Amino acid sequence: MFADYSMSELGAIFAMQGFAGLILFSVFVLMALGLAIIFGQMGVINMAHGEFMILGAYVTYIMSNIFADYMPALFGMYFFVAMIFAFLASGALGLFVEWALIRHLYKRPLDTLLATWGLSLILQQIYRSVFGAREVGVSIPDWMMGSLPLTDMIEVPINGIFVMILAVTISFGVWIMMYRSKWGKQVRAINQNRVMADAVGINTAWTDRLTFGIGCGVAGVAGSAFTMIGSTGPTAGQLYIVDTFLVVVFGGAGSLLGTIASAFSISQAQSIMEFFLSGSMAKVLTLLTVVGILMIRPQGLFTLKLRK
Amino acid sequence: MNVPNERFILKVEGLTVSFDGFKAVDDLSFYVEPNECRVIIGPNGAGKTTVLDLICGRTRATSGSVTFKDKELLTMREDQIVHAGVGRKFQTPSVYEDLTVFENLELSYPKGHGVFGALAFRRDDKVRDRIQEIAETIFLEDLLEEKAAFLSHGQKQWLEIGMLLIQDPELLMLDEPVAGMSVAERKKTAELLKRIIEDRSVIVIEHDMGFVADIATRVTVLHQGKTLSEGSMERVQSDPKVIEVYLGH
Amino acid sequence: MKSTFLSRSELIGFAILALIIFIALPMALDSFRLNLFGKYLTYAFVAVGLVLCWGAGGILSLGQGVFFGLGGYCMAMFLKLEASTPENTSIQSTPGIPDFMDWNQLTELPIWWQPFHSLAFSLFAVVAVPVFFAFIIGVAMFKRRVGGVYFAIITQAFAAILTILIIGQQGYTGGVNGITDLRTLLGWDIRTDEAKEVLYFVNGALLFVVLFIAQFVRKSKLGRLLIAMRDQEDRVRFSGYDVAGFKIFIFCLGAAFAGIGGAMFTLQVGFMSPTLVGIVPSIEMVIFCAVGGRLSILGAVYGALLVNWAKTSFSESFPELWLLGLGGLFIAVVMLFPNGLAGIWSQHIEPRLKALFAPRGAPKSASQSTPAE
Amino acid sequence: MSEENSTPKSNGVSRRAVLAGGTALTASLFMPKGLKASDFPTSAVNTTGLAVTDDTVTIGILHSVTGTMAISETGSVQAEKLAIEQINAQGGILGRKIEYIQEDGASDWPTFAEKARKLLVNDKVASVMGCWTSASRKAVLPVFEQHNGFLYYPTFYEGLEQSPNVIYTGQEATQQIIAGLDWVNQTKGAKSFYLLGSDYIWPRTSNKIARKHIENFMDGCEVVGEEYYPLGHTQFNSVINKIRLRKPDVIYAIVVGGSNVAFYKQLKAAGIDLTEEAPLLLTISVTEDEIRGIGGENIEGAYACMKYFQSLDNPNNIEFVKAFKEMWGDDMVIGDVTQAAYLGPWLWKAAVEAAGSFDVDKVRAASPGIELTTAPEGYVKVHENHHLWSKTRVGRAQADGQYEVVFETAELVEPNPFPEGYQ
Repeated sequence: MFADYSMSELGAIFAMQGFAGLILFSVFVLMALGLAIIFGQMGVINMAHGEFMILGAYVTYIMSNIFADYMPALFGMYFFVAMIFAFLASGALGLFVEWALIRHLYKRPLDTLLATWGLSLILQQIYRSVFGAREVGVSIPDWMMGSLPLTDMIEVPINGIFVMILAVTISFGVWIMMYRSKWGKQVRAINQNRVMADAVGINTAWTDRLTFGIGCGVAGVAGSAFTMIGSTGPTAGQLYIVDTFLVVVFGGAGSLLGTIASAFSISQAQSIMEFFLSGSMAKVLTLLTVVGILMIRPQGLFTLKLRK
Repeated sequence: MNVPNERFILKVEGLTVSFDGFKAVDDLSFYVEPNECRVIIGPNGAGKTTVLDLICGRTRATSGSVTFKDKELLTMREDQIVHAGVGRKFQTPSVYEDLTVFENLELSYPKGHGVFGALAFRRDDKVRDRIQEIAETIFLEDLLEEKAAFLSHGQKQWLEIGMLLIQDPELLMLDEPVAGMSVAERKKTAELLKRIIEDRSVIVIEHDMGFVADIATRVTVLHQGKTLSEGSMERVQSDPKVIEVYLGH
Repeated sequence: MKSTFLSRSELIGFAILALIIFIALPMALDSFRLNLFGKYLTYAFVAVGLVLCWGAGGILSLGQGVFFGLGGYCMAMFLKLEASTPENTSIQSTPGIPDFMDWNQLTELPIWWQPFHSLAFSLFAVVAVPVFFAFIIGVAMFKRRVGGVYFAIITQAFAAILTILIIGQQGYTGGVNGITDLRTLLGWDIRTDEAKEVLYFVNGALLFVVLFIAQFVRKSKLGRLLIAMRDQEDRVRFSGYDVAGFKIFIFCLGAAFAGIGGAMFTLQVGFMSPTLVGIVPSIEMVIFCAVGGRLSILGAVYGALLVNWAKTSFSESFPELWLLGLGGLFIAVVMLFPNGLAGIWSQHIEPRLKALFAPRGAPKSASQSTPAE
Repeated sequence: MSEENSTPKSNGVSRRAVLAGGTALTASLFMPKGLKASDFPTSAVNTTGLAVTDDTVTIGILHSVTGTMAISETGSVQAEKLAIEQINAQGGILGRKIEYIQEDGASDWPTFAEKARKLLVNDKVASVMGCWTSASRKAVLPVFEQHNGFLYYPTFYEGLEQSPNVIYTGQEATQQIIAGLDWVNQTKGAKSFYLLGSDYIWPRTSNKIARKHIENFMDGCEVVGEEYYPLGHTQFNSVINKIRLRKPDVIYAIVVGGSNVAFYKQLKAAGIDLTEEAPLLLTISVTEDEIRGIGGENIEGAYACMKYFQSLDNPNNIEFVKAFKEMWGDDMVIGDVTQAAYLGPWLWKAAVEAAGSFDVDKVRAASPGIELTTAPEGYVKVHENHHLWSKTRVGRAQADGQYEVVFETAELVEPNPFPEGYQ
């Protein structure tokens, strides 16, 4: 397979393939972070996670149209504004959903799963009614498309770099929030002992709602970023759910580091296998490996051993 | 400390468990004789419940050994440990709330424990008689058809004890059996316990010193996962180390 | 005592369902609609299995489509081989093998297709293959105490894996098209209206067999153990039971039911395709069960009938509203009626009926107020 | 291709069909009104109990309005409704207005089969315009054959099928593929090909035909890679790197649905500028409809090979595009399948009028040889094998989302669903 190539060519291609793996890793991190926050804190699996992402994508679509129509001069920068709005829109919907649905179901995690699945169907239909069944084309500022030549042969896509920077920034932001802010302290306190946290005056209901909202908001930002690499349509969110859930579950509940490590290992495995095998078989093998490991180590990669 | 010999029914030796570096139980050893009632006391966080969890297989030990009648328990599954003759009652009453008292007891009846055994299990007179007998022991004979969810806290504790009794274990482990009970219930329970510990070995975790003095053959005081003191109630109560832990600081 | 196989109200429930399935529906519906209801009833097999796994045992599988599909594919393989006689397939480059294999340059029947020439083997496989996979998944998961949300997600991943595999290996499986154009069963044309009617009754009868098995399990000590496990798994373990074994058993039983349902689906609809295996149908099957009432095996049958009937009629008149309706149904059932139709029946309707008949009838109604089965 | 087959047959029946069809798109003012119903008593034109009354005839429309396929099938529904409206405006078929019953296949193949049965058994529709994916067609096919329905199927597809109960108005794979491959080879000098597709039957079969053609019929040409990704896959960086490694002259892409968008965006982001044509990209799966989702700027410079582009410059097409936009809005785009769907009702009308009856058997018998000079794509004719003779064209994608037609076959290409030497 490699006989006809010089070492430098091979080196360049492997470097780019490594980079492709890193992009996939960033995509997985972005997909999974929001869900990991929610799952880690509340043990709730939000089946509508993909639809929250797509909401962010549609917000980005709307913003791109607004900027193109009213502020063409600023179009190059619209993406940043769009991400903020995506966070706010998905976050606000998240707050509402927590208030209307989730809070009634904390004691029944499996039922949350079903209720949020119902929610995802409703959101899909709303997107279809509002934006049409067809995919919408989100125009991306020119500076974000194209690639950056690092050497003569190695080129890296700019949107890939952008996604990576975003993944790092958001992970860092979430880490700050979880481990450096008052909210984070409350979240962790509730996680460890809800009754006691309640007793010492933490507003557990509000903290839960905020957590859910932030998790959904992060999903919205992810969706916004994915307009650069994927499609935006009513059912596009469903493409992400299996991968997202597996990343989170594989990482282990309640562990930010676990989510990141799991995103890294799954993305690298998939990326390497994709290079040597057909795409479909690579996917099947990756999923099987993850499920296989989960069977041996059901608690995921990283979990704190706690006294129950 | 005593040298182990064959007269002990339970031997705990060098038992250690650590949770992410924190040693909840640290190189603990103790021995229980047949028909002994051993009470474990100690301040909160001393590792009392963890010791019971380790013996009955609920938590996996990091190192050490627990032998019950010459069987190593640490490598056995929970249900195998039960079949070996060890019964365990939890701190909070754990009964099946959606089932009736009768059904709760019936499920604990030591027959039909395999999948197909359970399918073929029939409620014959022998089963009924035994359940009736146990129900009388635990003061619930009038409530057999009541759902467990409707029982009072104390009644649930009794029911759980009854569920253990019906298995007739050789070693019974009780975690705070009188906690959260009214005075009347507590009295009844003490009476019940005294009756059922007569012909078996028992390990009890308890805080109520009056109650402990009443039932204990020997007392083990745990502190930070280690044995602080061991012996008769009087000896333990006069041990300066114990006094310091309970009253000091 | 309640340990008898059928209480009086349960007996009435079974009788009413039998009346509906065997008499009312066949009389009221034309052949086309009857066949549709036959198709809905195949989902009821899955829903009944879910009542045992999820309602009674607390094990929510989001991968029941896998077992439904495996059962259906086993049946479809037999029928496809029967339809692919050398005469029927004479235009192929290799006559005598299924058409999709020929399109994919296969020149002989793969070895693992060979046994499906035999009906006996195929019928055996309809049950055995799903059970085999359920057993492997069950042993791996339950022995390691994976449960709850984790189990749901992992079973969902299995649904995704199997779908990708079937689609990707189209030379062996028919790919995304599925196995289509099935014609005869031992020479009996299953496409005619008469055949479809016969199959409807066979389906109904099998459903009752499955319902009786489910009822037997629920009424046995195993059924009570499942409920006990759902509430206090540790207590069951410390009463000396190997909890994993029971979960594996009930999961396998659910898989067997789903496999039978899948096979009947193939026979009645005339093909099998990966769209019935994936995540979406698997979750929809859960909602059939939830709507009927996750604790009630009869409720599950009504749930499957009702949701599918609503889907068909809704999507005939207001296709856009169907998803909203289905989504709303999910949420409403979970939030407002966690015990589904059966819950509404036993909490609201049955007491009123009793009040209505009480003056005339027996005063012992209190002892019958257990949830309707 | 033989000359006599590509010219209109000159029997009277066909001429009448041509005339009837010819009234479609030019202003109806100048045209004579359609045939009178009274000339065709219902008892004579409908001997098999179809849904035909003295002034109406009912047909079915069966596409996905919901689910993942709704994106693709919307255009077909719109085109079919437009054709029906235009036919009715001209007086209908045999003096009868067309009414339609629309059913939703919901992107679910069993549902398609169920709805097809409903349309044929309960509604007794005289014909059905419908289906999009191969899987949905395969699911309904036994139903149509059992109940003797008549389906007009609009999508370009993998071939290997020829049912007496289906008219295939899109191209089968060899029609679509071979001309395009020859063209890139002859005009662009392409020698090496990287085949890529979504993982299901159409891309796999099409790539198989492409590979056979490249290896057996194109001198010195080779396939340097063949790759499939699951439907809905969104990460293509790995395959893009493989493409860089193999350095093909042509990326032959049959990616569909949401994957399409991801693929072209990532291709552009990876620095492969399609306008430079190194490598050149040739696709058979991206119509103008798909470009709306992909974004014209992301696919500019790619070549597509199919039978119809919205930008085709002929009077029929200009009228058609105008009428379509009037009915469905100015921002509509029309792709290959949409146009093929539009042909369905017209071909049926021509066949019914040629047969003088709505009976399926008679319509089927009359169908081969039916011509349409008014088709937006130009002239088409129904082949004995129920597929259409049609021209194949190559278009180059523009930033505005339209294709510029750069090549069209000189003659109509004969449909060949069971191609010798390609299996």
